[in-house]
Amino acid sequence: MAKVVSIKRTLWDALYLPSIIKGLGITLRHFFVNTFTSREIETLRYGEWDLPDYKDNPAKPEGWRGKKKTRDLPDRHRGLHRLMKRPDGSARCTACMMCATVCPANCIHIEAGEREDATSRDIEKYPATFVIDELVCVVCGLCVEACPCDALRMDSQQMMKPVAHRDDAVQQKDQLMSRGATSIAVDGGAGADWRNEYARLGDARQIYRPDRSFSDDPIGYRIRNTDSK
Amino acid sequence: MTMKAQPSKAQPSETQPELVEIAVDGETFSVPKGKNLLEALLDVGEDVSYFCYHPRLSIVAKCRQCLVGLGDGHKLVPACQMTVQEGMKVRSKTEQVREARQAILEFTLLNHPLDCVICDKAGECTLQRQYMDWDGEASLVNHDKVSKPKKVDLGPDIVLDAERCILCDRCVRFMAEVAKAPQLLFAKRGDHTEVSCAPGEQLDHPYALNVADICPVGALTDKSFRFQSRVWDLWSTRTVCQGCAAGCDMELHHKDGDVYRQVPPKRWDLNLNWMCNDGRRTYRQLLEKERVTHPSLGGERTDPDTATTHIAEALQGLIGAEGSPIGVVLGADVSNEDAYAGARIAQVLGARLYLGDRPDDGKGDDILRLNDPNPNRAGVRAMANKDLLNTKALAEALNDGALKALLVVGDGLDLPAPAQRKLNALDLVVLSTPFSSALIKKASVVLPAAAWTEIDGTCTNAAGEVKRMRPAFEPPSHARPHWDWLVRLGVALDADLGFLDAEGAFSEMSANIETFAGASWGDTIPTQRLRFSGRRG
Amino acid sequence: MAQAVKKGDTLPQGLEVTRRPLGRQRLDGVDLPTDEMVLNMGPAHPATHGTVHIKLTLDGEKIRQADVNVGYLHRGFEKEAEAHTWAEIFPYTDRLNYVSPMLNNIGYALAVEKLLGISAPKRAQWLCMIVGELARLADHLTCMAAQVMEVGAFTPYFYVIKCREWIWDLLEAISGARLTHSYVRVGGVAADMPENFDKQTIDIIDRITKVIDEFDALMTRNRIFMDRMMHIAVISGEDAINYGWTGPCLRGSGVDYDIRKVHPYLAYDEVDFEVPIGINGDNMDRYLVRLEEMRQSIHIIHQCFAKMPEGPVAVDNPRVMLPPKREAYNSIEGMINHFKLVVDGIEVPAGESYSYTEAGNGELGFYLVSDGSGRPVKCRVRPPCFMQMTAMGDILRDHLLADIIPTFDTLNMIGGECDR
Amino acid sequence: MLTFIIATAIKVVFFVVLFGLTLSAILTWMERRQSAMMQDRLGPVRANIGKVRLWGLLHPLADALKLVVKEDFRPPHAYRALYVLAPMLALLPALLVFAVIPFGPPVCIDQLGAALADVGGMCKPDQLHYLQIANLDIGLLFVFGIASLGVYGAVLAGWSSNNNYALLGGLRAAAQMLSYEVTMGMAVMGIFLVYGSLEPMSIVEQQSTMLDWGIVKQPLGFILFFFAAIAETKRAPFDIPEGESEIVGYFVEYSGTRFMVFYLGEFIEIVFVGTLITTLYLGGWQFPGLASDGFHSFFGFNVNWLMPHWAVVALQMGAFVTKVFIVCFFQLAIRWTLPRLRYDQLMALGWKGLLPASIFNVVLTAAVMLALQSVK
Repeated sequence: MAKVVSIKRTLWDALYLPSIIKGLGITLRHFFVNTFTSREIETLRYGEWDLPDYKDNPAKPEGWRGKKKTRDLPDRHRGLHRLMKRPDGSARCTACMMCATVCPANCIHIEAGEREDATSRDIEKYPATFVIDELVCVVCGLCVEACPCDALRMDSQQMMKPVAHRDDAVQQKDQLMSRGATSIAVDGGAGADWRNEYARLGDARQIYRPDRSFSDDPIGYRIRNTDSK
Repeated sequence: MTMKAQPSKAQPSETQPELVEIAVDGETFSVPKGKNLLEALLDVGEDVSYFCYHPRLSIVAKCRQCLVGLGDGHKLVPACQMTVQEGMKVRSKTEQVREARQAILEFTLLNHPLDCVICDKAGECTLQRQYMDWDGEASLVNHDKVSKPKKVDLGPDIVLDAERCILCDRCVRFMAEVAKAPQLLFAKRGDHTEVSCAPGEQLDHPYALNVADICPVGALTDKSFRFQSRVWDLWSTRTVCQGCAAGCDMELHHKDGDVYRQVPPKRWDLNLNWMCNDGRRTYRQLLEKERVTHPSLGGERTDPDTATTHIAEALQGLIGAEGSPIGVVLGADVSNEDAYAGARIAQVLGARLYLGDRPDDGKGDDILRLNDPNPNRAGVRAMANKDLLNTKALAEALNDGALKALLVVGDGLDLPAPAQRKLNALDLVVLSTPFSSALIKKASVVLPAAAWTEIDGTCTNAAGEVKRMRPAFEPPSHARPHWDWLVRLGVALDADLGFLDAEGAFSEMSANIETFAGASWGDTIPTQRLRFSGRRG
Repeated sequence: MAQAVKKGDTLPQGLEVTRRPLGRQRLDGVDLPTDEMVLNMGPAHPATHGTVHIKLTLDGEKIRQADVNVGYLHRGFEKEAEAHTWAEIFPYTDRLNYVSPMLNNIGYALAVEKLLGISAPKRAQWLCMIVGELARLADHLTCMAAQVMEVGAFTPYFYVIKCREWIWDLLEAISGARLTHSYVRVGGVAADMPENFDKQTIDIIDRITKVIDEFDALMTRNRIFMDRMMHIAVISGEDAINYGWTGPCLRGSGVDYDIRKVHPYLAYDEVDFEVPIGINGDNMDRYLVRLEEMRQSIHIIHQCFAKMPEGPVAVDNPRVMLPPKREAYNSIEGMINHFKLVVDGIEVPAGESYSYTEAGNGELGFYLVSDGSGRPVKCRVRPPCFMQMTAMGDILRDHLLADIIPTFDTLNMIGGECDR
Repeated sequence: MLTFIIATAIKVVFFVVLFGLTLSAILTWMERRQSAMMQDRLGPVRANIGKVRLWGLLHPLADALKLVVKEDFRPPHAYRALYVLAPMLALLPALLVFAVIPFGPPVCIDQLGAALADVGGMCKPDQLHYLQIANLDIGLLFVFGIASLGVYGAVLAGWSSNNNYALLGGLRAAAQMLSYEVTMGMAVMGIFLVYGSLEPMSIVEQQSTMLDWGIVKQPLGFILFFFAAIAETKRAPFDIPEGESEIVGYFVEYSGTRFMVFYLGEFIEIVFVGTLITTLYLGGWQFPGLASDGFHSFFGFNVNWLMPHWAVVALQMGAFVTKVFIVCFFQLAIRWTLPRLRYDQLMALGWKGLLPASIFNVVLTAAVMLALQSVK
């Protein structure tokens, strides 16, 4: 059922002044409300909330007004990539190339290496280089979805900072790992009883909110990652 | 010698086999009598899963994946063990069969490690493929996986991951039946069974790398390919092996201008589906030898036009001179088109033609490999059957001082050291080659040529089959095919060779040279990405 | 079926159809003889958002001819899609109509689902409706903000752009990115809505309602605005249909055609909403249609939250949807499944399909051809605003230079979508 | 004579440089900050020297610095002489018209400290100074004469840039300013009739109570004058010569310092319109109820607050500045509220709307004046 929305110009409209006064009323109301209370100003300090002067005095730097001072990033926010770590501190990544394969922008470059000292229970393959060009990245998150090892995540809650040179936007493995936290999802699976294990941990996962993960929470996030920030 | 039109696929046998009628899920098909039921089902387009069956190997029915129902019987039987008989009623699409195959797969996956992330077979793994086709469900079993040795060094080329092995027996049968060197066997029992080398042996047979190909999972993998690249990142080009005169069909797997491996095509009918270890390593020469990338004149880098003009000017006085002082050497590693262009240039120059080849290396065997390491000896020979002089004649001519200028096409010339020294006395030595070699120091002009991975053309194997080579990637810098250089040289000499591309050269050649009459240029098989090239595994 | 309002039809509210013919003379009286001037507007003109080039032949300020050249933002989406799996194309669809990426996501996902012969679970469909209507709100808000800004009223622009920010906050909360969401998947959505999403959304759409009312009061009855918008760039319903117009622009010409009504997809047949139409087919009607559509969208979102069922948000089909991460981490079956879907893509059966949805600007169509491999053989987009741009030169003839930009805005050309 | 020159020079510095230019510089900040407040934004707040930010008040400084050091690009096919001349032509008239604006009451330098009943009577004529650069008795004619020169700046800028967009802008500017000058003149005619003088000081002195203000006596004339004046300054809703979303404007090719001159000229015109409206319609420097010796009545209450002469002068100058500021504020508020008219609508409004209305206003005023005189 259609609803006709057209209007006609009336004599009252043709007088100019009524609508001008009405319009001035609305804009001036905003002006005075914002001048005296700044209630409706929602300017955010994009990219500035980790600057030193802001960190020192988050309450009210001079000249800054507005309701919200920082932007609360949602849990699912896709930020800078990070590489998760094993309990021994090495990268969880096994250079399986799933992220590089699925990446529509081809911004991930991995070269695999072989760990010569690997014992039979270790994973022999590791990324000798793991490079993400954050300028090329389109932040679609498909790489995180494609990672079968919980190695790559975008939940760092950090945004890409502006860089002076393109090279500075290319994140090397150590930079990516510096944001990483220890993930204790078991390499190669938790064992035969993983379903029961998972069910048993269900409650625990409720209590300890899982680390901000866009994808389905894997087993093993029993403790909140504290060494990530 | 007669040239056969390529490719010679499964040739129709002399006598038509007797046909019998079988019914597959109610539909009737005529199949040759006595044929393996699994093969017959595959031939009629039935989707049957299998791991252990291989048409070149004996039947063991170990994997039980090809179960079908027969007649009215409740019990399912492995199709690979049955031969077709008149009136056979096969059930292949029933729920019972599907469930059975799914159950077998669940069982097969029971002890399979979570290794896809690091397994070189992932992406072309039969187990992965069958799981997606036939199963797709989660496992119902809670059971700890059996632990077996990982990263077992079986020999110079092969590494074993025993956990991934699904005990299909293909590798053991291959070594025993094809290689006739039973270096592999099964050790231990039950679910602890694992493939192992025979005591005191290691897997070092010249055909051992085939076990990595026929392994349906990633248990046996190629050491040189280990962790180098994921399979689906590679691009595949169908071309011809240049390792020996056998000229096996093969796929070149490459990425960003680098070859990662060479494997036989996934076709049972082409070179028996095998390739020798040496053949698989042919690409190493691209990595090991130094490439010539720019034309050079007296050791100085120059541009292509200057180089060809210089050659033409230097040759001008010698054309048609007494006793034909110009020699053209056709390396036995160049393509037919290159050789034809060389022969045409020799005609223009009135030059003598020599064949530059390497001696037999004695590595031949009774499977595929031949003694002759020159990949296109037959093709080059066909250019000038009677007038073609051999390397020995060339050495003699050099010793006699009969030659004043020499044009060497290709990297195939293996000149003895004394004759090489004689090259210094020549007015002009032109070398068109992809690789740097000892000869390059003697050459006054060096023309960079495209390597065999970069050219479009044909070559002729020892059996006389004309096979098509296809380019995998662009040649580096100024490198270009030999025939291209020779056409340019022809232009500089005011001579029209009559073609401007490889296909043109081929049609000229098949029109002018009797032995190539009727040979076909071959199908266009584009280079394709393995990721989207169909169902692999 | 859609029917254009005709001249002389009686309509509610005492309105009459007063449509004037296409390309009528805007300036009455005798014109002095003048030379024509060629003016190249764009492709880098500050007011043509989206690079478009309009070659104008001007007689004074009067437009004798306007040739619209599009294609400056051609990125090869359709060709690029052929090199990616079906799932990898979602980030590319985000960049079609970059003002309402969710609607593109939904349109593409529905197209692939149509080809696959599956449909997403109920809850996913309702979620898609919620995020889709939020995206439609964002689209219309942006379009209307631009309209009033281009006629010189800058302040209302900020009021409605602030609303769009709120919507993007919501969409970020549910998808993880403000603009390039990539949220919808073939066979469902990437994740269920986060906690409190419903409360936040209802709170925000209520605030948006207030802002829309304020915007309405500020602009609609303003004499200057009415003069600038009414009887400008008039197109009749018949002409609009012949040009292939869809969406708010077609409805502004009095054609009652909304794909959500005439060919309901998702669960649009289970919600109650009205389709606003205009009468005159001028800029003002297109503006008013969008204004009313926003209110209808808000109405739809309220209903969605009330009616949305519980349940999964993605199909339980291992050949379409990635397994849960816990299975990929812990079981070989899950890992194989995960691997094959990522590497080989969804093996969509060979065939072709055309699927169409109501996007911000009209009918967003995806014509997909599959050969059974993991990627499309052809992925053709029917961009709604492209059809509208084809008519722009004609409906602008004999208008003034200053009418170009407001018309351009009501037609709402989005470069990413139009040029693909 | 020398005293006169020195006094004039001091007045120029105070009224034009310190008042006119400074207020217009502040207006560039105010326009952005006020619009930001109207639009729920923060506006410019970042310019700072060290930690001093002053709510962004340093932005005009930063702006000026930026524009001065920016490359002064001249299009290769521009007509050089006129291209250079145009910005000056745009700025100069705007500055000149400040000459006849009375910024305060006549000041008696001798008696600054005294509380005086009648300055005029007791002050020696050579000690009486007008807070006005030139006390012309045809002051308003001078204003209109000079202000109409401003159109040359826009037209020449548009033409000499050799750019189609600029040309369109110049044409629009010429047509618009010519059209609205007529309305403006006709609207002021009412003021002439009411106050019987062309001398600004005289007009202001006659508006001693709020009931005598021009806005009370000439409400229609005020509205007409206000809108015509906005049109003269080429600001929204009459910013058609600029029309940033259509043609960008007659100064599209200008950059750097030359652009800054156009930019400054626009804001000086706002100040000028503010002073003119204040002078003509809002009682100029008159503080409601303030006589020359203090308050005798304060908003209806009878009081007797006597003040020294300097305090009276300061209060009255303060009143003037405040009034100018308020007018400027409204000009900015209108600019950020209304959409832009179209060229033909602007012409229609000017010739078919405002001009007849202003003629009607003149006739009406004359009739009322006649009637009042005959009553007397």
